[in-house]
Amino acid sequence: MDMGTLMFAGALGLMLIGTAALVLSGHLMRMVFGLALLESGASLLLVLTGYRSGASAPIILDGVVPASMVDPVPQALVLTAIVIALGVQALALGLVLRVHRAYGTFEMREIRRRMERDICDQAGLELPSSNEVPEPYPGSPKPQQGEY
Amino acid sequence: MNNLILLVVLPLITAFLLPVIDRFSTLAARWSGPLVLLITTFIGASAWLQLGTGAVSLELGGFRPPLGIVLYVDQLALLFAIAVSFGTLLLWPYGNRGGLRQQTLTLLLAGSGSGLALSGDLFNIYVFYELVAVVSYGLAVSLRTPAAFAAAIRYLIISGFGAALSLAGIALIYDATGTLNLAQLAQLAPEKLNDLQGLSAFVLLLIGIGVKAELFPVNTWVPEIYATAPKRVSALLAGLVSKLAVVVILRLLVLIFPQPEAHTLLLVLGILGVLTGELAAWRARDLPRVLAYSSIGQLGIVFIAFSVPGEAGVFAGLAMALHHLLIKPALFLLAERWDGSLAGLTGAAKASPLGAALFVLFSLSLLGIPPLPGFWAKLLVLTSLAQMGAALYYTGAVVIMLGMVLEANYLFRIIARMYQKAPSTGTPPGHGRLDLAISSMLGAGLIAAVFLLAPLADRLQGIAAQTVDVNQYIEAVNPVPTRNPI
Amino acid sequence: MSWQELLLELTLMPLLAFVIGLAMVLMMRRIAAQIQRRVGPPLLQPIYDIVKLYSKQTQISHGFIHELGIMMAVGGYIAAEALLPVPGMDGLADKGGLITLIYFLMVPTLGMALGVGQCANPNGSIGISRALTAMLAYDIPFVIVVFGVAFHYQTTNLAEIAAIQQAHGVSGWGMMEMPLLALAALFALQGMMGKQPFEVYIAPAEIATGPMVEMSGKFMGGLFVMQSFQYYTAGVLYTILFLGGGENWLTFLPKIFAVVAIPMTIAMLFPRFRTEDLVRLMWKWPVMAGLLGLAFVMN
Amino acid sequence: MKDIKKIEIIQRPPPPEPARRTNPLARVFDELVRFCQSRSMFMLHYCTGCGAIELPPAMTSRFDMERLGIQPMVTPRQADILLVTGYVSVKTLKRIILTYEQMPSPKYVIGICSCTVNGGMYWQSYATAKVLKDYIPVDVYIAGCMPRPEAVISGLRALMEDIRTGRGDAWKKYYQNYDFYLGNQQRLFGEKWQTPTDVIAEAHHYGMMTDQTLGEHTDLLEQNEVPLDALRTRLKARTE
Amino acid sequence: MTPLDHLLLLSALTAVFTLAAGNIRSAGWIATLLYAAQGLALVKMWGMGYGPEVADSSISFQLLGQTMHWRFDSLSWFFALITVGAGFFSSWFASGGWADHYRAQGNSLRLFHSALALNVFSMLVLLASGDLLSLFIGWELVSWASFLIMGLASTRAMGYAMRYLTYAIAGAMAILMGIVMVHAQTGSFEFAALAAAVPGMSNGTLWLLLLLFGGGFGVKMALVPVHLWQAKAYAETPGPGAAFLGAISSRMGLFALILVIIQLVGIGRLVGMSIPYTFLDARDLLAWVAVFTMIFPTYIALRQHDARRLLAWHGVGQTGYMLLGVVIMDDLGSAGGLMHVFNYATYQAMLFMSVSAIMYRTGTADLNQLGGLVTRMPLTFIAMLVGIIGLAGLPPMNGFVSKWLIYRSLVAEGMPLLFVGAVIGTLGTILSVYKLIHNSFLGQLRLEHAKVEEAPWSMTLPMLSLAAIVFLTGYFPGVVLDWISALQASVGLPVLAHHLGGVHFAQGGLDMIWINSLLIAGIAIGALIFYSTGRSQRVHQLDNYAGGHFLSADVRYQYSDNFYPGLLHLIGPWYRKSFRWAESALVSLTDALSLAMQGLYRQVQPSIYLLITVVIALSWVNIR
Repeated sequence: MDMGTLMFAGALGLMLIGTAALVLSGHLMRMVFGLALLESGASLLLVLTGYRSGASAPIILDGVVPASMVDPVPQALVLTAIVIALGVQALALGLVLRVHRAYGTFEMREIRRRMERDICDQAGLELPSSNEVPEPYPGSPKPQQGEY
Repeated sequence: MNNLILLVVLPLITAFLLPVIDRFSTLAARWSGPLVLLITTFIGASAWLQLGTGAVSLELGGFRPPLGIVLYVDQLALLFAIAVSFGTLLLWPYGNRGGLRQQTLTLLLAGSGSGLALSGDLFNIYVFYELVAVVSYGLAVSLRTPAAFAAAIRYLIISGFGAALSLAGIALIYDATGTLNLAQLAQLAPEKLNDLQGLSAFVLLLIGIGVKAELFPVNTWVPEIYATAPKRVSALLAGLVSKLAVVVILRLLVLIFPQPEAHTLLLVLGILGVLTGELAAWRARDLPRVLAYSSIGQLGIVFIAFSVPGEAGVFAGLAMALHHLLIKPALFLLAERWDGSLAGLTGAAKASPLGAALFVLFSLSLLGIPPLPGFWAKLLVLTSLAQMGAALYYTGAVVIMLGMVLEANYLFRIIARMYQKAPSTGTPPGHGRLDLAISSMLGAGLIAAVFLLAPLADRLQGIAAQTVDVNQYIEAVNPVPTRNPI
Repeated sequence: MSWQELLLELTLMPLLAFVIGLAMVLMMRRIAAQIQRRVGPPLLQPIYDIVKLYSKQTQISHGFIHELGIMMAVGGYIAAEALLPVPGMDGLADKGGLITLIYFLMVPTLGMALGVGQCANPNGSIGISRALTAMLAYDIPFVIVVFGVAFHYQTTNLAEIAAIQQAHGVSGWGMMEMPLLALAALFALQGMMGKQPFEVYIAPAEIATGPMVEMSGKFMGGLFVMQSFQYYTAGVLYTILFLGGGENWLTFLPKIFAVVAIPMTIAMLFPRFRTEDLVRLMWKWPVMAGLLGLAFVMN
Repeated sequence: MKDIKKIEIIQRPPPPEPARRTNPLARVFDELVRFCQSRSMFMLHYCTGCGAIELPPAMTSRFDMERLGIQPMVTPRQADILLVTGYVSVKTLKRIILTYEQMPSPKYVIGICSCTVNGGMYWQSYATAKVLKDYIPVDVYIAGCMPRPEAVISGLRALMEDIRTGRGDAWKKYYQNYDFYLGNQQRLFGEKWQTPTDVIAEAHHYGMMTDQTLGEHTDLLEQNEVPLDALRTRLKARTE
Repeated sequence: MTPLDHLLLLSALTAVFTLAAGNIRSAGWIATLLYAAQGLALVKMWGMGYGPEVADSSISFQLLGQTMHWRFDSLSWFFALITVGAGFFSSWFASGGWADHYRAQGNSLRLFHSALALNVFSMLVLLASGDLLSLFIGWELVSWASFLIMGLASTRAMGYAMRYLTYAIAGAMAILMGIVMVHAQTGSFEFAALAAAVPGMSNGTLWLLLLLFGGGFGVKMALVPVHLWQAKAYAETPGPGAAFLGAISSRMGLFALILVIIQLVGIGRLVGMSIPYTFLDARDLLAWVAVFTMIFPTYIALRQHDARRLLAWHGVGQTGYMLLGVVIMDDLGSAGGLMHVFNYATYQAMLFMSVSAIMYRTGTADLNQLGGLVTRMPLTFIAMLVGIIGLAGLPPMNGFVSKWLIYRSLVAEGMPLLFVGAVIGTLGTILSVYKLIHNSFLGQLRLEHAKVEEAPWSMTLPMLSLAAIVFLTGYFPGVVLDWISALQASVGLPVLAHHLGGVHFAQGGLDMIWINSLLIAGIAIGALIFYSTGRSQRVHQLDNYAGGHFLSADVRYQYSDNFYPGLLHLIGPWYRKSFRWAESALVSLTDALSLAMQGLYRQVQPSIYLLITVVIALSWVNIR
């Protein structure tokens, strides 16, 4: 197993771990961390696409082009991606903070529930329940006995 | 023509300068945003007139493609760029609603949105897409309620997940082709991306970008955000942002991934989107969520349309998308004061007759009632689906129709309520003057479209033809023949 | 046919029908009396009754519709007689055939129903409700029969139906060719004539003769007249459909009297059916017989 | 059975000669009508008391009324003769009067059993009307307790004869002497007594008004009259 | 400007006028005049009623490579005549006293009049459609115009209108699907293209088209599985609106059905399409649908105690006769079915008008709370009497002629079960129309209705004019049969040989002039006999034999509720409400699905779907 494959596997592994954190955890902070891992993994994957086994860094010194060099473009790209990811993570942490301040919990289930209740309260509605049957049309009178 | 870069740059710069301007003059800060948007709209419009039916590519910084950053300007891109400028102008937070932050974010949205529409490069698309995403998180929390924050973080998680996946998809593409320039990709795609890797990349990109495009099933954020964000923001997200994502998907589909599997995937997800969206809307109990679910359904129709390969599908899908672009913001603006429970809307027509009438008009067009434009768009979708003849496409058509039946039921349930006699407990509120004015404007546009149907249809067909013309794209960009960088 | 002849026929046909109908009423009462071991009414009793009723001093009317109902009841039958061909006289049989006649016969029913309604007597209304239900019951087997006959002879013209049967002698009679239909028709006939066991709509002790409860004097007289027309019509119609019509009056009269005599004889042997039992019975056996007969006719 | 037809008809004095009509045909016609009326009598047997038990034998195969043209009818509208069979309680009398007034003229009343003649064995009773003819005009009484079917048939034949000869006109008395009958009725039933049939209007209608028709009792009726319903036919007929 | 342009322009003008000035006092009268003008414009196209003329409209649209155009032929002309006539009489009825009454109840007259005008206009547009696309546009316009007029009266009415809307949209979708399929097959929306493509289509395709078009048009006609919406929606429509809708609205479905299925697909093809594993074919299917449409709604009508609902349910039932007649497709039957369209329009409008006249005066249409009105509203009574005789299909009214034609052709074609089914329907009709007239006009007059007066002339005159039409076209059916034979020729059906009084038919024809004269003479003789003897004396209604009981005015003794107890005791359990159950089951299913979908969108873990989708999609593309 050469280095490239290993790193490729590592990138995928990072993504998998991140995904697992995102999906399996109900904790908001863990989800944000999972997201960070995921993005790192994706960035690594992108960088790896430029990787050539045994190649040198793409630095052209004195006009001498190395015989084999890694693709410089993904490296340039990944810088941007990392910056963006950083920004998103910062924003995410900020939001998490806000949410925790408001609801006092990191649990997704609880947050979801509280949010739904807030939305319903604001609209002046009861929480949704399967007991409630909507009228198929407004003012539809209940059919009486014998009426067809 | 070259000043089209201003469409992207000007709003971005202004956005960053806004706090500075605000230091000197609050008034100037308040009006500089609309002014910039007006200018960009004007620039876009003049470019539209200049462009005709051609297509050009703008190279930034003097680098030639494929390495240089390229703005590709054809009718489709320009149309949506103008729509972004004009749309944000219409939905600008006038009257200093939400303060400076809102204005900044809106300007950022305008800039990044234009960039998204105009980009001719996959990575730029990614960048602008992330920018749009970040801006929309910011906009979504502008009410700063706990629920808004909670919804936004949920939105962020799912969107970030999608973005990371699309980044992985980009990596796969780059791995296969060694380039991210769309034109070059279009050249290389038939030989290099017509395999499992290419399709996997498409799946990752589709799902990733689909988050913004309200693609099923990565749209669970939609009802939450639209219920907690201000309706102006919902209008922006549902009207503009989703369409930009749709355009990106369309570009990818047309240029890089013409495989039947890609189309099938889109079709299946579109069908499921229509089904779930319309069905969920049937039981929704407040207007914002009705509109949110309905928006999911409508975008499902757009995806179904795009799943038809060739010009017909693009034509139909574009018509649907543009129609939705026109209607949804207007409906959301009407929902600004009507955001309570549906039961609270009883007698609303008395309080705001014009608003109610506009609501009826938009609902009718949304349903596709002839001779309103919505009908023709839907007719195009259906005929193109029927032309395909395959069972799955027929299923799509049937599902669209079922969706219409459901939609008719729930929309007119609301309308019936509005026109009932008001309860004694108090009438629902009327509309803000500005919301009403903008909605009326859009409504007038809709009605004008009825009378200009034939020229509009011809133009749109031209756009569709241009969009599917891959060679024109390649020629316009004219990238340097591919060269193995290693 | 000249118009004088036609006019003569049109005058004669209802008159004959009336006279024969009176005889049939008498026969009915005599048969009933014989079965009950009584003497029965004298020969001219039907005429006595009608004259007496028309000569009553008090003629109680509940309004114009009450009167109109009687006019329709009598007039409808008078008109219907012109559509029933009898030996030597076809009348207007070719202007409207069997189907028209069936509908014509509903006009008196409707007229009477209207008149009774105007009386505002609940007993009368109950009677009409039952009578209409009974009509629904017996008309279904009857229309099956009508369809079968019309289809079999490929015409709805009653005169032609009779002529086709006569052309083949007794074996050509409808009764021979379509025995099941003839049986079903007999059932329906019993109901149409409102005889026991199908006379719950009159039910004297319960609803005081139902539709007739407010009919006095000439109103009742009109109904007596109508009744004689009704018996005549039923007899002639059945004879035309199944018994070869009338070659001449000598054979025709026995046939129609025989037809009417059968329900009378049956009538006195049975108690009364309730409305729902009546409907159930009519929709079961005669309909089955009729459909079976129809199946034979159709193939 | 043949014997029954030979029952002797009770001889009664000859009827007064009716006033001669100028048209001989009309007289023949009147005769015919009267004959038909006498040969076709629909009877309403109001089974007030025990006498009713004798009617079924009179109708069925043993005596067979139908051979005389007599048929039972169940509504007063169709009936010509009213059979009051037995004692008449006050409550029943109200119905009898109502029924009688609803019968179309010419109409005849037969009182069967002694009770209708003078109260019979109930003459001491507080609840029976003793003499039927005080309340409605009676054509024929058939006395007995109870009279046998032969007697009933015989009474009916007597009535037939009366009708045929034109003597059976007791019904006219009711119109002509309405005040008298009404007075008796009011005495029994109270001042509020009222039937739905407008006898006075009918008397007008048939031209049978005499000075005996109206009187203090009819005045009383008019005073106490409750408008029965909104249809104004009653008042209209009276003012004609 | 072609004559058709004049007609459409006038109709549009009516709509515009009522929208602009519908609130002024004389708006109804002016609108009535405008409808009369539309009638004149139709008369200008008289040639179509008697021959194969066709009038094109100068309006046409080019869109998406398709041309939409409008034109009139004999078929359209016949239906347009009924439409404009119904509009005229309804508007007349709605002009005088009714309008004041309606306004006084707090309703908008402008809305009503403009809804009516829009209905007429949209129907004319539909009738003029020259290709499938314009047909669909017209179809939708009609649906929405009907929705408007149905829902404008009350919340309750809106509820039923919503139900209609759901059905109508579903039907429209079926039609759209059919049109789209035709387009996929032929690449065109032209009628001619469809007609040309039909011979080449496989039976399967044609079945699909038949079901789609038939189902879609059937919704408007309220054919049996989809009949539930109509009666209640029509019943709650304001009086003249109900008269209009009842007269013509659901006949648009028949028009479209004739146009597409009969004219374009053709009978030969229909008979050739057999239903697998049975001995039935497509025509039999349509005929049986028609027969069930006659029977079920008619017997549902029998149980109604609201006069409007009773009539409206009959409206559903009578549609079955029209469809049955048309799908027999011989000369007699199709003429009968088409004539029934005309006849039915005349008397149904009149019946609805008379019921709304009753409502106008008494404030109720509940048959258990009326009675004895004949002495108070004799003219209205006459209208209703003529109407029910027509509806029941008895001579001498025109309803008899059309039913006779249908029965006669069933006999001639040898279709016994259909015949019996049709008769069962007719008998049910007789039963329930008698209940209608008995419970409202006959019987005991209630104390509170003692002072009721006859409806004003603005209401009685239109009714009586319609009554005259019903009677005269019954007397001289040839007048209508002329138009119908032109129609038959233009649609491609066998043409009926007829004369002024009826039809020539070798095996037993019909001559209504003789029949009616005979009936009238008979009744005249009856009257002569009746009036030759003693003068009758009018007694009031309480002078009535009730077993010796004293009746009094404050006691209700009218026999009205559960009018046919014996029958219903027997057949009552047969009313299983199956369709209703199916409908509510569908709603429940939708509800459950909707709930499930909302649950889907309420997922706690936002990214799980994304993961699942990616995994599934990736595995799917990789497996392929």
